[in-house]
Amino acid sequence: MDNLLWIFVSALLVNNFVLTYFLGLCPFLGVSNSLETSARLGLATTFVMLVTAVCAWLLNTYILVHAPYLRLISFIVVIASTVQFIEMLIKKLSPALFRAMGIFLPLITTNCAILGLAIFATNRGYGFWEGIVYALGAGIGFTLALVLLAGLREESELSDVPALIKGTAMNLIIAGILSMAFMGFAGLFSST
Amino acid sequence: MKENLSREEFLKGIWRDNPVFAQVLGMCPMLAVTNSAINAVAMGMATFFVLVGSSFLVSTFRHLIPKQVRISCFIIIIATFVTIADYTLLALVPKVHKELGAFIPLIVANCLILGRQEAFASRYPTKLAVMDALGMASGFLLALFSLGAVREILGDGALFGFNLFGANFEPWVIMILPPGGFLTLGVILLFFNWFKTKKDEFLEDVAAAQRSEG
Amino acid sequence: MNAPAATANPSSLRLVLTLAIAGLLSGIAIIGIYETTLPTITANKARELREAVLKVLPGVTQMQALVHRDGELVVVAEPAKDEPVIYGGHDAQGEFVGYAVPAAGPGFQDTIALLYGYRPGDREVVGMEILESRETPGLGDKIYKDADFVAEFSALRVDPEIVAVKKGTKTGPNQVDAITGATISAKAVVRIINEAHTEWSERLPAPGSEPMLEAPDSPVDEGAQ
Amino acid sequence: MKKRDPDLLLFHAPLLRQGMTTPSAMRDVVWALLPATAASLWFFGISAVLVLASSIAGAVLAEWLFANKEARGESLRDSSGIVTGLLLGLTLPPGLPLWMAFLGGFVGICLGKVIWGGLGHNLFNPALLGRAFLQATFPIAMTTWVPATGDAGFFAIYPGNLALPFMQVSVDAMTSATPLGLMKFEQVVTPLNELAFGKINGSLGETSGVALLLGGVYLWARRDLDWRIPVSILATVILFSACLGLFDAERFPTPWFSVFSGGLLLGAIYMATDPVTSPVTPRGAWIFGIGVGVLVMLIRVFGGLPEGVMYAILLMNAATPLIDRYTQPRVFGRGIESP
Repeated sequence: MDNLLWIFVSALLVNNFVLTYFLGLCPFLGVSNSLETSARLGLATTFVMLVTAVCAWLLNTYILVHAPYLRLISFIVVIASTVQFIEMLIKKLSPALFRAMGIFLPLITTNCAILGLAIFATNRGYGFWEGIVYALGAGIGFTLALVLLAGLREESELSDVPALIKGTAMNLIIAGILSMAFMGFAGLFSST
Repeated sequence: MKENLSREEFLKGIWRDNPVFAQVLGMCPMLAVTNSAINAVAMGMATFFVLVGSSFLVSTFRHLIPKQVRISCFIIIIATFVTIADYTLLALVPKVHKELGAFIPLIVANCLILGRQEAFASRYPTKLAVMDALGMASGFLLALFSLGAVREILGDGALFGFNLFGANFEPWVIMILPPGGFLTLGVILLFFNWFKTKKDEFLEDVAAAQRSEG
Repeated sequence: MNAPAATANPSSLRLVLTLAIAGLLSGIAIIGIYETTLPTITANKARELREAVLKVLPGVTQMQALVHRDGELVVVAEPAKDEPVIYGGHDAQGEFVGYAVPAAGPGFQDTIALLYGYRPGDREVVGMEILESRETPGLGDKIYKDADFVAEFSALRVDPEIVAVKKGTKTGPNQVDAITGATISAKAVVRIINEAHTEWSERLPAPGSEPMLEAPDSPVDEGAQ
Repeated sequence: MKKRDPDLLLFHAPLLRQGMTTPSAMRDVVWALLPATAASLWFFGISAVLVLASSIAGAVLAEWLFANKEARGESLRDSSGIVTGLLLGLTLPPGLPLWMAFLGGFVGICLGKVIWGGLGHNLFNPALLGRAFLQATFPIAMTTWVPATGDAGFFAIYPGNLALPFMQVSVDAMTSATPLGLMKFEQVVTPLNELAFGKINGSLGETSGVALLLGGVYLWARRDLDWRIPVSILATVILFSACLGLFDAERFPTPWFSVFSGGLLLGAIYMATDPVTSPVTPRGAWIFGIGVGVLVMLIRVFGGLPEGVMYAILLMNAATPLIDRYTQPRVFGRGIESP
């Protein structure tokens, strides 16, 4: 229905998960205080998003048509077990990658952006490829927002930010500014 | 003594340990729907129901749940309550449900709820756990309401849909857009910080005065 | 602190059993609420759809769902999942009036979903209702809040195609006055209708041979489902 | 407190050559903006004076209210509040209600400077933040372009200017589209000489390309600006338009149209070059400029808005810490892959 380019750009920039849906803020406010951490967390999240999109499509096509009421529970179970499985897999295959990504994987389970992706893709009735592209856009958009915010935040911590604002209030205001700047992307590729 | 304790558990959630203002918890899926007071309150009520319900169950059955699978059990309980809230809202107030849309199922991912189960409900007797949940949920509802009210008043010139400033008011559209959510919460936190600093200063002054007298 | 009372090493049987019981109870609760609310939810949805169809097709009092199968338009009670469906609207006497076509596409901010009424005899769009949109408050949301703009779609020729023009420069019966400051949103609505029209026009039967009303309403009975 | 090695500090901008002070650099910018300001007075009359004065007043008031007691005199004297207010004013539509211009200046300083701890620490251009806030807050007023007063004379005030605080404009303004709007929505091309010399619809400062260029040359001669940034922005825009022109000359704007229309020159010369919010290394400056150019064209040609200079610069401001970090000559030295 919608073309793939638009789905991608829309999830990446126009309707960025962090900056317009407020999803996945917990990692931004709580976890990522450095650029490198944010980039890694973002990549790990993107990866899990891709896997989740495939799982959600499978669930939607084969199981949830018969039992729509199990949607939420089955999504949560699938996400939690996927993360667990990926964790084991990475640990076995590439200990280096595990060290780099490992500690973030459990955190991703509670990241609302993942569950949000599964639910949004379902509500929009995306098919297999649409779901994959949507997940890719959302994941990269999440990473982009997180990395930009982390860069700004690192820099702001070095300047004389007034004590009252320092901390969460400052981070939220930076996010607000970035969200304002992203408004410029509205309508991108919607008419092609 | 017991009475005081449970009142204490209730009150701390509303102001001192307010989940949003003091602990900055559980707002990620919620900010998106605070663009009007009615949406914010609906979301707050749904969260209220889920938090109080699951705290009650978790605390009642806390001796039966083995430690190793406690998180999974909590999530199953929470998800059940969320599904119930979702279908109830869809049946009773379809208009509000349409506005909140995909954000109701996301209550599951609210770290506040899981956090209360792990930190409180699974350790304390039912009565205290319910008081704690009631307090936290009310504090959360209050926070969502104040956000929603500020955003609707400035962004639409209205509160709960009632026009406040007459037809000629120029609405501040940004307030109902995503950046307005971030900025409003940022500014509210700023005031909360400011208030706390003032209060601490005041207490210190009082303490200093007492010391010098004593 | 009251630590959870579970013993240090419960058997794995106990772990599995706990989870199974929790799952079972949760399943029962969920199915319970689902079964209880389902009739209300279905009724709400049906009423909403019906209201929208009646709005975009003036004069219509009865409707039926139509899908395109094996080269012809057939009446169905329950369309299959993912199957595109349109609605045939009939007046109180059961005479065919027009189609209500749901369509969606990218707008300025996000997907816009709408329903439009189409009378194949006149080749005209006779009504339009936005079902879902997240367009900018104050600007893009005029596509449904601005009565003048919505009224543009009450007698609009679809040939050769609908065109949005700058406000005040409308000359032909196939033209729509766009919204000042929200050109993209207005054009998106037009484009969505054009695309849906192209897609459906070849599937529709010749005017006059539309599917008959299969289950006429018992004497006009508003609201009852 | 400060965690890093002092040698690595790159945020004590504005980085100035010896012998220069912040007030003198700021004064240079005001001088450089004189031709453009004069042009705006010529085309839009007394309304231009009022809008500019309101936004400057808003900016200076915020600066004064929130400055530390010790720094209060200083921050006013370095006239950066005036520069912010003037730049903001030049990006506003001439018929904008004055209270909105005032609010824009106020918010611009608050979001752009106060919360970061004052001049030299901010990561976003304050004037553009003020404008972005206004654009998001009052989208209708900010896209209502009144035509140049012309025959009505210098003292004719646009009715929109006089709206009461917090109230809407009650009269229907005579509106018209900017050249970019005409291009995007109606495929009407404005002739180049009108773009270059003025009397086109648009914000106060963007009406005359030549006046803006004059100021730019002055700033360059005084060495107040990093020439790499405007040059790379303009070159990118020209190349991008030329490439698009190869595909479909009818549909896409010509390179010169792209350069002289909208706020590109104003943004490229006066805002993107703000030393505090742009990268410090030469290589960083090139990347920054190319980024702005690409984003501007992306938003103008493929986006929903007719103009994207403001968003492009703000977005690249946001990326500046990253650019700085990865264009440092091997200090952090771990060759982390750029995300």
